[in-house]
Amino acid sequence: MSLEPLTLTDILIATVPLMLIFATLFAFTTWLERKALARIQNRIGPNKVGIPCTRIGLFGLGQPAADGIKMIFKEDIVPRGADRLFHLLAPILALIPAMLVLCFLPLNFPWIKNIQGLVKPFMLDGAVIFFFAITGLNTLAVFMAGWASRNKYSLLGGIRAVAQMVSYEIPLVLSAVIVVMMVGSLNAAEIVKEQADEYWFILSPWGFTAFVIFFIAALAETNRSPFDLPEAESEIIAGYFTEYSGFKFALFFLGEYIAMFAISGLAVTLFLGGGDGPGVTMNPEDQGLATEAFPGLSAVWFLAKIFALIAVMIWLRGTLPRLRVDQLMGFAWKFMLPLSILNILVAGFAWHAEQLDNTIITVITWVISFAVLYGAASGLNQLNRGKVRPREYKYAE
Amino acid sequence: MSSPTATAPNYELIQQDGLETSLLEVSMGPHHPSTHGVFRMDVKLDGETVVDLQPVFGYLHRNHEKLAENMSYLASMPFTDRLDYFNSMTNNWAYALAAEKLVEIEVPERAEYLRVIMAELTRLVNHISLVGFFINDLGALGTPLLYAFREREKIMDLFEQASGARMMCNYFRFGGLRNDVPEGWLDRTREVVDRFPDFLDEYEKLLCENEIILSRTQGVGCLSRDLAISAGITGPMLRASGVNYDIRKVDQYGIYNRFKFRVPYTDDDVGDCYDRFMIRMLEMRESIEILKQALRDIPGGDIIGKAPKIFKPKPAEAYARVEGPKGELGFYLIADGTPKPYRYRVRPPSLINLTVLRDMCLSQKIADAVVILGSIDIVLGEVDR
Amino acid sequence: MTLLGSGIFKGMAVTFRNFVGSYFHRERLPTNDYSWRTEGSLPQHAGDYPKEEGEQLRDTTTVTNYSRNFPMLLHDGSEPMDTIRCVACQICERSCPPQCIYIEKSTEKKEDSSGKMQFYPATFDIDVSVCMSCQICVEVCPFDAIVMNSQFELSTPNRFGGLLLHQGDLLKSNDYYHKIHPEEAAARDKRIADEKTAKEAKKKAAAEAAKKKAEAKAGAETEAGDEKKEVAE
Amino acid sequence: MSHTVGHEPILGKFPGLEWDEEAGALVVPAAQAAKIATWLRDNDAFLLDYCSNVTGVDYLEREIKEKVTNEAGKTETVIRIEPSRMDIVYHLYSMQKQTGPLVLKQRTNREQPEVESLTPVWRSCELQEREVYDLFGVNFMGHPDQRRILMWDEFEGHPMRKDYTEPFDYEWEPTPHDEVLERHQRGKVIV
Repeated sequence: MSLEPLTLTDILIATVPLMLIFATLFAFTTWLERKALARIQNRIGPNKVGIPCTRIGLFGLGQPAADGIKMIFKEDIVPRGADRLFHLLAPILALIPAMLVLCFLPLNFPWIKNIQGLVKPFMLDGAVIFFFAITGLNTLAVFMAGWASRNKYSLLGGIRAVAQMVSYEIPLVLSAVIVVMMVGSLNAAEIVKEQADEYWFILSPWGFTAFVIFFIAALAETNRSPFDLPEAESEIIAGYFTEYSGFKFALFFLGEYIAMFAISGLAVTLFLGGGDGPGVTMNPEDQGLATEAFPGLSAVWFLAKIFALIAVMIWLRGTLPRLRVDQLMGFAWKFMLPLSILNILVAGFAWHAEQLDNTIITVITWVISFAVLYGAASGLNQLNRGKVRPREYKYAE
Repeated sequence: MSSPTATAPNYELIQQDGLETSLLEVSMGPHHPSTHGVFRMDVKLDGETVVDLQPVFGYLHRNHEKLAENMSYLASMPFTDRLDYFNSMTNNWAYALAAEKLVEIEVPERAEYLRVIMAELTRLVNHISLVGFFINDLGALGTPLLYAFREREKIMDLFEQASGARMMCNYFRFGGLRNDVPEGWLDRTREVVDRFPDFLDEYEKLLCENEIILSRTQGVGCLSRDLAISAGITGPMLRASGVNYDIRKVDQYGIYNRFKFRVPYTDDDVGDCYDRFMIRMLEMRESIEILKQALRDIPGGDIIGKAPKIFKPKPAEAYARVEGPKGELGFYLIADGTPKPYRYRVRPPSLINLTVLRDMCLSQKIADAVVILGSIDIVLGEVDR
Repeated sequence: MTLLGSGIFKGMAVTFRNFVGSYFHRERLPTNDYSWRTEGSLPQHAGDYPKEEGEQLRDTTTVTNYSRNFPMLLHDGSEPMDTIRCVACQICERSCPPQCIYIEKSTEKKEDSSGKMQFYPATFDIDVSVCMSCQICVEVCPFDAIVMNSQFELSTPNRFGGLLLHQGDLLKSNDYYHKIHPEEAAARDKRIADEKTAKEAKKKAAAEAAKKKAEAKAGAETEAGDEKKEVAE
Repeated sequence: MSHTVGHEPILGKFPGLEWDEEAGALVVPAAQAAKIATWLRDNDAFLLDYCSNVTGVDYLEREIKEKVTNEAGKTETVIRIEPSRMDIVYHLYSMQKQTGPLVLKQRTNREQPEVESLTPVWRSCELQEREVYDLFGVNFMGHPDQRRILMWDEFEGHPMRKDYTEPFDYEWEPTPHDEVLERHQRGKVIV
C-alpha cells in the first residue's frame, strides 16, 4: 500500500489530541490512584477540591488540577554542586520517550479514519522493536537524574534503577517475542488483528504465562510497587528524584504515569486483543482499522483495558511490600528469565501442534503446556525460595 | 566464655588498574522517613551492602532524669508519658511501682485490675502499630499501618474516656489510679477486646503468608541467643532470639500471677526479623486472653490506696521493672528524705536493644538495615530521654 | 504444595475486601467527612470534627465528654470575678511540672460566692505553649477552682502574647463545665456538696458536743460565756 | 516470684568486697570489678548473665546531722561530714535461674572518677556506660568505644553531676512566661 507523504497538519492532528487525551488521563489516573489507595486503606481520599470558589466537591476530581498548579508555582531547587544541565534534562528525557511510544499504540481514534496518511504510524512494521528501543531510553533519564543531583540517595536510586530496568528488559522482551512468533509480525496492528481473528493470547497457557511475566516486568520497568526500589521511600528517601521539586518533579511524575500507560498499552496490544471487543470488528483488508458500532468504540475498549491493568497495579501497590535489591535481581534472572525461555520453547511446540489443525491435539498440547509451565514455575519458585516458609512457635506457660 | 563483641568484617578497598574505589558513606537520619524519629545511622556502604554502621543518638535528649531530680515525685509522672509515647500507661506503671517500693503503699484490688487492663491494652496498641510501621519499613504503602491505626483508634478512644488523653494518659498514681473509669467503660472495653481477634485474623491473612514479607524478613538481622542475653536485650526481641524470659512471669508484679497466659517464644537460635514480627503477633493474642480474664474478674471498690498527702519517702533505694511492650522498662529511684528524688534513672529498653543494631546490620543490605531497625522497635523519646 | 503466590493473593483478597467494605461498613472507615454545616460554625471541640451537630449532642461517649486540653478557672455565678473559686493559694503554681502557671495574689480580701472573705488572684496566667495538659493542677487544687477545658482551637499568629491565657480567657462558669464534662462535673459537685454537708455536720456535732461539755462542766455559767466559747470554735 | 540473690557467699571470696546494708548493694573495689563480675556471671551458683541497668550516682560532700545517744544517756546532735563520692550502679539478674536483682556498686571519687568497664563482661553495659561517661564524666577503663552518646561532642561539662551549672551563654528561647521561670529559679520549694 503506497502512502502519501505526511504534512505538518496531519502530524499535528495525529499527535496533539493524543497528548491531550493522555495528559487528561494522567490527571484522572492520579486521582483514581489516590482515591483507590485511600479506600484500600480505609480512608476517604481527596474529596474537597472540586469547582473553585464553591463547596462542590465533585469527589475531589479537582485535586489533580490543584496539584498541578501547586507544582508549577513551587520553587525549583537545584542543589549546590549539582550538574545543572543534566538536572534539567533528566525529567524532560524521562517524559519524551514515554510520550513517543504512545503514538505507536494501535488506538483507533475516530478522527484518524478520515486522514488516510495518518494510518501510517500504526503500520510501522517494527512497532514492537521500536517500542522497546524507545522505552530503554528511560533508564538513561533516571540515571541522569540520580547522578546529576549530587545526592547519595539519588545516586543509589539511579544505580538501582539501571540495574533493575536492564534486568527486567530481558524477560519483558522475551515474553513479547512469543507473540511475535505466533503472529509472525512485529506490526502492532497485525498483532491485534490476529488476536481478533483467533483468540486473545492471554487465553492460551503460554500466552498467559507470557502475560504474567510481561506484567511483572512492566511493573519493574515503570518502577511500580513491589518493584519501586529506585524510589524506595523507606530506604533511600525518594531515590533518584529526591532533589527534584516543582515543575521538574511534576514532569517526572507525568513521565512515570505516561510510561505506565504506554507499557499497559503494549500489554493490551500484545495479549489482550488491543481494541478488540464486543461491537468491534477488525477489518483484515484495512490494516488496523476497525468497523465499530459507533465511532471510537475500539479506542474506548483499548483504554478500558489499559485502565483495568492500571487498576491491578494500584491494587498491588496497596497490598504488597517491596522486594530487596538482591531478591529483585534474583527474581529476574533466576525465575523470570528461565521461565520465559522455557515459555518460548513451549510456545514453539504449541504453534507447530496448532498447524496440524486437529482439535484433540490442540487441546492436549494446551493441557501439557499448562502443566509444564506451572510445574516449571513451581519448581523454580521452590529452588529460589530455599528455607523461607512460615514457622512454628512455642509457648511457655 | 568471653563476651561476644561486634567486629567489622575485614573489608579492603579494591584497587584495580589504578582506579581507586571508596566506600559510600551515607548519613541516614536524623530526618529520614524510616528512622522512627530523629535517629541517625552513619552507614558505610559497599554498593548496597552495609560495611559499617554507627548509631548516633541524642537528637531528642532533654535530660529527663535531671528534670525529674529537680521536681517532686508526682510531677515526674506526666513526664514518664513522654518517654515512650506509645506506651504511656506502662511507663506510668513502672514509675509508680518504683515509688510504691519506696514507701510501701497498698494498691487496691480494683486499681490492680485496671492497671493490668491498661497495660495490656497498651501492649496491643504498641504491637499493632509496631507491626504496621515494620511493614511500612518493608515498603508497603501504609496499608497495614492504616489498618493498625484503625484498630488502635478504638483503644485510644478507651484511653481517652478513662484518662482524658489519648496518648499522654498520666493515669497512674502512687498507690492506685487517678480516677475511676467512667460508667460503661468496661463494657465498651469488652466489646473492643472481643472484636480484636477478628482483626488479627484479617491482619495475619494479609501479612503472615505473604511471600515477599517472608523472604524479606527471614534470615535478616539474626541475633544469637548468647549475644541477646549478654547485650541485655529484653521483651519480644529476646524471646524471638530463643530465650523464654518474660518479667510478667518472672517478677509477677501487680497481679499477673492470677492470670493464665502463655508466653510465645522460639526454640531455635535464629532470632531474625520474622521471629520478632511473629512473636509480637502472637503476643497480642495472649494479651487478649489476659484482658478477657481481667475484665471478667474485675471487682468494685476503691481506686487509690492510702497515699501520703505529701510524698516524702525516707532515704532508700528502689529498682522496679515491668515488662513493657518494648522490653524491660526499669525505674531506679534513690530517695534522700526530701520531696524530690535524689537520683532518678530510667532504664530504657529501646536504647539497650539498640546495642546490637550494628552487629545485626553488618554485611546486610541497606534495605535490611531499615527493616532491622524497624524490628527492634524503638521510640526516640525513650532512647534519648 | 500451596498454589504459586497464594500468600500474595490472600493479601490482595484482604485489601479488596477492605476496599469494598469501606463503602458499606461505617466502622471500616474511621475517618469522617471533614465538613461542617455553615460558614460561621467553626469547630470548637474535638468532637466537632468528625460529627454532625445533632449526632454530637446525642453522643456522650466520645471525645468532648472526656478529653482534657488546657486548664480553666471556675466561677459559680454570673459575675466571674465576684464568684471566682480560686483563692490564689499558689499550690497549683508550685506543683505544675512545666511551670506554666503564674499567679499574683491580691492584696485585700473580697467576698466569694459563699460570702466568706477570701484572697483572689490579681493575675492568673497560663502559658499554654508550655502547658502539657497533665492535670496535676486540677488534682492538687483544694478548692476545686481549676479544671480541664476541652477547647483546643487556640491557634494564633502571635507566638508570645497569644498563647498566654489571662484570667479573662480562663474564667468559665460551672454551667459551662457541666456542659463539656457532664459526668465529671456532676461527680465533682456531688463531692463538694457531700464535703460541705459533712463539714457542717461535723461542725454542728462539734458545737453540740462543746455545748454539752460546757453545760456539763459549768451548768451555772452565764450565756455570755457560752457564746464566747462558740465564737472560739 | 523472683528471688533475690544472697550476697553472703560472695563476701568471703574476694578481699575488699563490702555489703552496703542501707542501699542493699555489693560494693566492689574498683580494681577488681571486672574479675568479680566475670566470676558472678560464670559461677554456677549465681549465673548472673544479664546486666539490666547501669547508672551513676553523684554524691556531693554533705553534712549529716545525727542524733546520737552518748554514754551518759543523753542525746546530742553530731555533725558528720560524709565525703563526696561517685557510685556506678549495676543491676544484675540471672536469666537462666530467673533470679535477681543483685546490685553491684563501684565506688570512686568524684574529682577524677575512674572505674573498670564491665562492657567486656556484659555487652548491655556498652551504651549505658557511654551514657554514664557522657552525663557524669566517669572514665571507664577498658570500654571499647567511650564517646559521648547523648550530648554532642563539643559539649563541655557533665550535666547529670549535682554541681553542674548551665553556661552563661546557654541558648535560651524567650517565652512569655519567663517571669514565672525566674520566680521558680529564685528558689521556691516544689512540693
